[in-house]
Amino acid sequence: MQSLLSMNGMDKAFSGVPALRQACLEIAPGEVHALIGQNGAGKSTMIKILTGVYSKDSGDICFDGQDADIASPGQAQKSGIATIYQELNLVPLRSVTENVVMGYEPKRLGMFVNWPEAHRRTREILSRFGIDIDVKAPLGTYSTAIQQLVAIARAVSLNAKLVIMDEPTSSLDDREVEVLFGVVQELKSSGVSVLYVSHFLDELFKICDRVTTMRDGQTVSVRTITETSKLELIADMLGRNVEDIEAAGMTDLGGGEKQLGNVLLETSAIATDQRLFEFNLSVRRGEIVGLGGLLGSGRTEAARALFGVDAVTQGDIRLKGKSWTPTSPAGAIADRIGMLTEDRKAEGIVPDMSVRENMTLALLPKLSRSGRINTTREREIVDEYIAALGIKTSDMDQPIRELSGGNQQKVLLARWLATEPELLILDEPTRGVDVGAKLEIQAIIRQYVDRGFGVVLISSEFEELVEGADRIVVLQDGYSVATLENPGITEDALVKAIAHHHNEEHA
Amino acid sequence: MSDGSLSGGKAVSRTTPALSLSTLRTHGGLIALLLILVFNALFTPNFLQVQTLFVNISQVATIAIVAIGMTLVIATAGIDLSVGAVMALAGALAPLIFQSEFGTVYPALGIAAAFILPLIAAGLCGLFNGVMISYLNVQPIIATLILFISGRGIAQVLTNGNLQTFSNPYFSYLGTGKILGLPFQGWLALALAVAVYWLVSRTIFGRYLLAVGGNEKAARLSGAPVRMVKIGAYVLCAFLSGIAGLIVVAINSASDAARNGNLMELDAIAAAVVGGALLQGGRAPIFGAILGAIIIQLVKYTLLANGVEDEVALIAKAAIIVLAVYIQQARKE
Amino acid sequence: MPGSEAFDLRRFLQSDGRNAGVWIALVALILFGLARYENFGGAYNIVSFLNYNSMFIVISIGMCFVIMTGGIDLSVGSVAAFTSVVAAYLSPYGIEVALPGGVLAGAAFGAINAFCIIAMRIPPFIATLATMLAAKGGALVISGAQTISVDWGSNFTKLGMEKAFNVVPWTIVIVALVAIVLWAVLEHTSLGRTVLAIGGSEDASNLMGLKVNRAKVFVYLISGGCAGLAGVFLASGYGAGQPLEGIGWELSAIAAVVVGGTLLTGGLGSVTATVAGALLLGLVFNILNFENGRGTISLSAYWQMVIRGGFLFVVILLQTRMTASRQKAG
Amino acid sequence: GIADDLPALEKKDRYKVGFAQMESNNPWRIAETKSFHDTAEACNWDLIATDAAGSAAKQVADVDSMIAQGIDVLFLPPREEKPLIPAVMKAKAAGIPTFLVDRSVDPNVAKPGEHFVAFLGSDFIDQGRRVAEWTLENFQGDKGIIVQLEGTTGSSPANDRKKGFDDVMAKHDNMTIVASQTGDFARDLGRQVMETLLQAHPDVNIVYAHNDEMAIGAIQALELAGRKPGEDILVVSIDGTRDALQAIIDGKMGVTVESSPFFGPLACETMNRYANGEEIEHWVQVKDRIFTASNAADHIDEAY
Ligand SMILES: Nc1ncnc2c1ncn2[C@@H]1O[C@H](COP(=O)(O)OP(=O)(O)OP(=O)(O)O)[C@@H](O)[C@H]1O
Ligand SMILES: Nc1ncnc2c1ncn2[C@@H]1O[C@H](COP(=O)(O)OP(=O)(O)OP(=O)(O)O)[C@@H](O)[C@H]1O
Ligand SMILES: [Mg+2]
Ligand SMILES: [Mg+2]
Repeated sequence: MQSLLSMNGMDKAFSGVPALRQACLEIAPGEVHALIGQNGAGKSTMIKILTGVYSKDSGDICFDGQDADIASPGQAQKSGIATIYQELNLVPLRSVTENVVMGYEPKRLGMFVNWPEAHRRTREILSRFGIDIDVKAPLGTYSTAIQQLVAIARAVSLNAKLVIMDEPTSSLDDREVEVLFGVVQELKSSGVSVLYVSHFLDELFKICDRVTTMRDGQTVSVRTITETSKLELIADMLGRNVEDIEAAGMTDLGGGEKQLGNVLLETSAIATDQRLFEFNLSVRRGEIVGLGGLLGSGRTEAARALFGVDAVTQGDIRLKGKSWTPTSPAGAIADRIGMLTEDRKAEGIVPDMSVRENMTLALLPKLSRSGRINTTREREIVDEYIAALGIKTSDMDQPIRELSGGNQQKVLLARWLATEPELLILDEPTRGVDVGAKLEIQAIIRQYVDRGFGVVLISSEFEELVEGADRIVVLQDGYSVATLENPGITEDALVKAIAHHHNEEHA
Repeated sequence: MSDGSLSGGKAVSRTTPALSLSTLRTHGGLIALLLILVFNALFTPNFLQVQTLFVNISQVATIAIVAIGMTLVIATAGIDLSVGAVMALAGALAPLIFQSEFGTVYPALGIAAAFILPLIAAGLCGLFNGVMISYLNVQPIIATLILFISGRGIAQVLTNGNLQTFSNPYFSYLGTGKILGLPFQGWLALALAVAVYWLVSRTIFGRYLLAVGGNEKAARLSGAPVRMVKIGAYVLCAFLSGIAGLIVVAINSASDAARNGNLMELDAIAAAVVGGALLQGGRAPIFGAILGAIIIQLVKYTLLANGVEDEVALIAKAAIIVLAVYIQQARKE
Repeated sequence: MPGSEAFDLRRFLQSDGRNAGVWIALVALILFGLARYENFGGAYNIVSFLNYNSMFIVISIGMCFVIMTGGIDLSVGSVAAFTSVVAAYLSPYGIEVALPGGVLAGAAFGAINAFCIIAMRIPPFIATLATMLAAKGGALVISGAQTISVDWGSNFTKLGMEKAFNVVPWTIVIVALVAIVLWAVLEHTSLGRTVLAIGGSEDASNLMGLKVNRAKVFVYLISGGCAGLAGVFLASGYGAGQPLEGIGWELSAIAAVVVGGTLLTGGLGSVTATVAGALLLGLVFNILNFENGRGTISLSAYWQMVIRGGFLFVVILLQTRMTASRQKAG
Repeated sequence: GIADDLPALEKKDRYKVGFAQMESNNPWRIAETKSFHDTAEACNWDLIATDAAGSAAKQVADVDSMIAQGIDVLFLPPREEKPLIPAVMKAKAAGIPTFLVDRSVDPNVAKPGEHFVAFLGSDFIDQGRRVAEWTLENFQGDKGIIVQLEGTTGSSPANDRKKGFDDVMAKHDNMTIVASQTGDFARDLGRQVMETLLQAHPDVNIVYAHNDEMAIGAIQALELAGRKPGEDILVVSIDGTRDALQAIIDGKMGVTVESSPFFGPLACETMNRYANGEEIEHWVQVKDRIFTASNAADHIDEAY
């Protein structure tokens, strides 16, 4: 059978540094094809070349039986490729409807947008994802998850021959992921191919037909999913033997029987204006407390309250036994709290600054005396963390925007570790991070608490919470509703805790 | 295609590592400067003279000083339209002070006050801009438009619209003094540039400044005192404008509130941008701004000295600004 | 219930709320004028006020489009001066030629802006700053640094000096038409929506496959064309092409757009509120003139500048207050 | 009697008088406005003064708002010759007698005695001419190398003062204008332009500035460059400001032709004559004096 897409011998270098080296990719019609690889392997680059965001250095692309040299995303859409890019690319100020239909608006008199029809169509598409929202409202008023689903809805609605999803599930919860899989199945059965990029290997086994693995800009394997195992895929990605990996084992980071210290931070029924109504939490030294819940349950809001971003309007916080009110991030940092934010692009990196400058941004007050930065010390610290976290960068003065997503995340983690906070709040620390890096990050977190510090861990991956946290506080609609203790937490238990309270409320 | 480019998105125009990028960019300005110098050496009568250097240094100093401040503001992704008005205000205050009763009775104190108080007033203008922008979230063009419109008016109200002339050798030193045979204000501009460069590259304020311009949210969440940093930038810019205003008054031995600093905002912005500042913030090439100011000054000089009519000079100036920025833009790829 | 609060925020962002301020201020200022000054509401004052401000309204509308894409057009004032000269030269051929001629000349500058910004990738602020200088120089060159008389015999001056059906100035009729057409383009065509999307996020618009460049060319052509139209009004209403006019018009237009609630960063905006903003700022001059006429205080020219700045300050303050309180509610 | 076309002015105790100033960005204009304010009380005026901030269009709008307020008389220094014609016409249509002050409008379209009562003022071309003639008489060397500092590009005083001067100089072979550049009527720019032109044309021996402010700036530039204005370079200009007279007394400047801003008393007198039914000459010419070393000291106290 002739393939829908074939990319061969793709080369691409960014100012001399190769990102792709003779990479190739082949997708059959009606196939769900996965593309995996570590951070920086070149997955997104491959996609961006295909859709005309970047121009290739060399290589052949053949799509739908024709030589394709797509010059722009618009052209890609015209020729039948719909893409959800890794970095959310929507227009938050415009309405949901506009974000879905933009460029394909239904028209009246061949000229004027038929708004009632556009809204109707948008509602209809979104209802396939189980979303029922005011489509006239600006997209930016909704959560990342909704936005992600809107991006997916837009792509699916374009009637493309190939739908590309670059890490679509990174900000979705389990339920939403299930909905997405349903849509993918639907697409597949109507003959549409899907290119699926994800770091969640389990997902692939549920929906994909074949998997292409990339490493260091090269294509290293193409496997049929039914004939392969997770271990094999990991081995491909890391470039090692299956046996070696098995021998090393997957480190279990789950809480052990270790000594917990004093209570570091304690909140009683705090609330903010940002949909946090009653939040109780206590973190002890040496403890990782997870925050569980569905999307929009208020986990990020809770973290923002603790870090002084949103003002606390009710309730008390005690830090190290003393009553404490967070006023600003700067104040929280001074009181030895750190927070890794959820949205790397908008709230994390300063794209034009170097890796070094990004890493030491929160540390500056400690690095400087009477306003002057001690650059020698700065470089030492940066060197140290680049080595410790295995950050892939050509040198510490490279602009951070040139790093792959996972490596950017590590730099940001280093930003906080370097300030040595007593309480570190991590909001989705492993989102968009590959398996290898993920394990490393989790190990770093564990080491960190073992030094007697506390961590609040927010993650949409239940597995990560269940295995990583000593305790999980479950949130729902801005209320903390339950606490689960490790050892003994299972994913099932967590799901039940969330579901239980949901039922209770609706009963 | 040589560039890694697409349909014109920003994403792509930045695909070169910082080091080569910044060196090339500096070279872009230097190449432009070189071209102008060569042209002048060949065609402008008496160009290669010390006096020419002298004239240009004395004329470029005010643009350069204001451009340094403008660069700081632009680094926070802002803009300051009020620099000219602040020059007028500071310039109007100085003679008022040293010609006041107090100033004539205690000349030394009067002179000192005539330097200090106008700069404080200028700083207050910057504070006003900064507070509008960082606390009230007013967009910089609009916030500074307020003083752009009324600042000069305030200066004229203070002087009742009159030209204030004076002869005061101490005060005039600012504009006419020489050190090692070169104009004092040239040295002053250089010293200020070095100081601000140090501030930007070596201090926590500088680092925060660039972070705020590069990604304000991220900067705040990393503990940067965003508001203070922005206010700082506007205060510094206004302070530097105040110095420039005093220089103009000192050279002319007269303060003309209606004219002092007129259209300076355009020259300063052009100098900053020609020097490599990015209007979207995150970069503060101080010496670039000086280079930009020199280029703009030399263009002005060249056109004047060669008898190009004012109207044609305007067109030429436009073309040169576009070209200079384009060279940098092209080199980025 | 969190849902209802979220609803408020959305309503607000949907710009109805944002625009209320300018209308309230406009009505308040008009009522103030009517109550305080004799003849303020007289036909003569209204007609001449509208006629003079037609130029500012039209460039503000053009500016509004550019600003909605996140750009800016500093060249409008000089371009209007340039096209007033062009229109004056064309006036012997009548309004049929001079009007389109002036508008086209303005659009030509818009095309130059678009070329610099899109093809040469020069930031809008700088590109249009350069065209501002070039248009001013150009106006002086083609006019020989003189004002150029229009042909009083042709029908050209009717446009700027006479009234349609003896009621409204023709200029205002044309401005209204332009406003309606551009409003429809903005609100009801994909081109208009693309303009807003670009301002919201240009990268995203590109990746969504929108015709970003086409929309950008469009807004600069519109802005240039509107400035061209203002230049035609100028020549027609004052009987001369004036190469020295238009100084500071760009800032008035930007202020009008912002007072009308449009975000300077783009992505949000309204044609109607921009018109209201332009009227509001124009009204300040008118009121100051009437205030001087009452003879109680005589405001010198520089006091007027201070008062204008102060007024802008107050309007902006009110607007941000309104924004802040609404955002809190959201 | 008064020309039938012109609106009459009835005799009243107090008049509502409009003065539509064009701009206030230089001492001359400010002195002129002040002169009107100072005259108002003595002349029984309720003065409405507006300021057009350099825009001819706004000046017309200002006149409009004055017409709306029902003024009795209009004094108008038209910013531009042609664009202010509508203002003159509208005032006439509203039955308001108009006097043009210090500048006039295009006589081909709007005529004194018909559309407006009269023009009160001096003749810019003549000012330029008189400077040129004085220069020819008093220049010591054999070959005059002239640098001209022009006013605001395109403004009518700049155009006229240039024309008057250039026309005379063109007839004299020993006089060459080597450079003519704008200094925008401002001291600072005058200085900067002079500094530059002095570099390009070091042999210059005559500097003609379109106003005194630029002349003072030029003198500063010359001194900074080590030249001796008044000795090796002759500086001539127009206006008659205090600083210029002082410079003449100090021997740094040769001549300044007066261009008086004090129009208030003349305006009052002319208006009263008109109200009395007198016929007003179409051009109420102001006698511009000429200040040189011989009389500068006598007049410095009355200068502004
Ligand atoms: N715009 C760019 N400029 C410079 N280098 C880039 C750019 N985009 C990507 N790269 C580099 O190309 C390589 C591949 O990046 P790419 O984004 O394709 O990785 P990825 O496989 O999608 O990783 P991730 O899983 O982290 O998203 C990386 O080393 C990255 O640093
Ligand atoms: N289905 C929905 N309809 C409307 N608004 C929603 C919906 N889901 C979430 N939101 C809004 O988004 C806000 C929370 O965003 P967010 O998803 O960041 O919360 P979270 O608990 O931190 O989840 P996560 O960290 O997994 O993203 C909620 O307060 C809610 O107002
Ligand atoms: Mg990627
Ligand atoms: Mg969250």
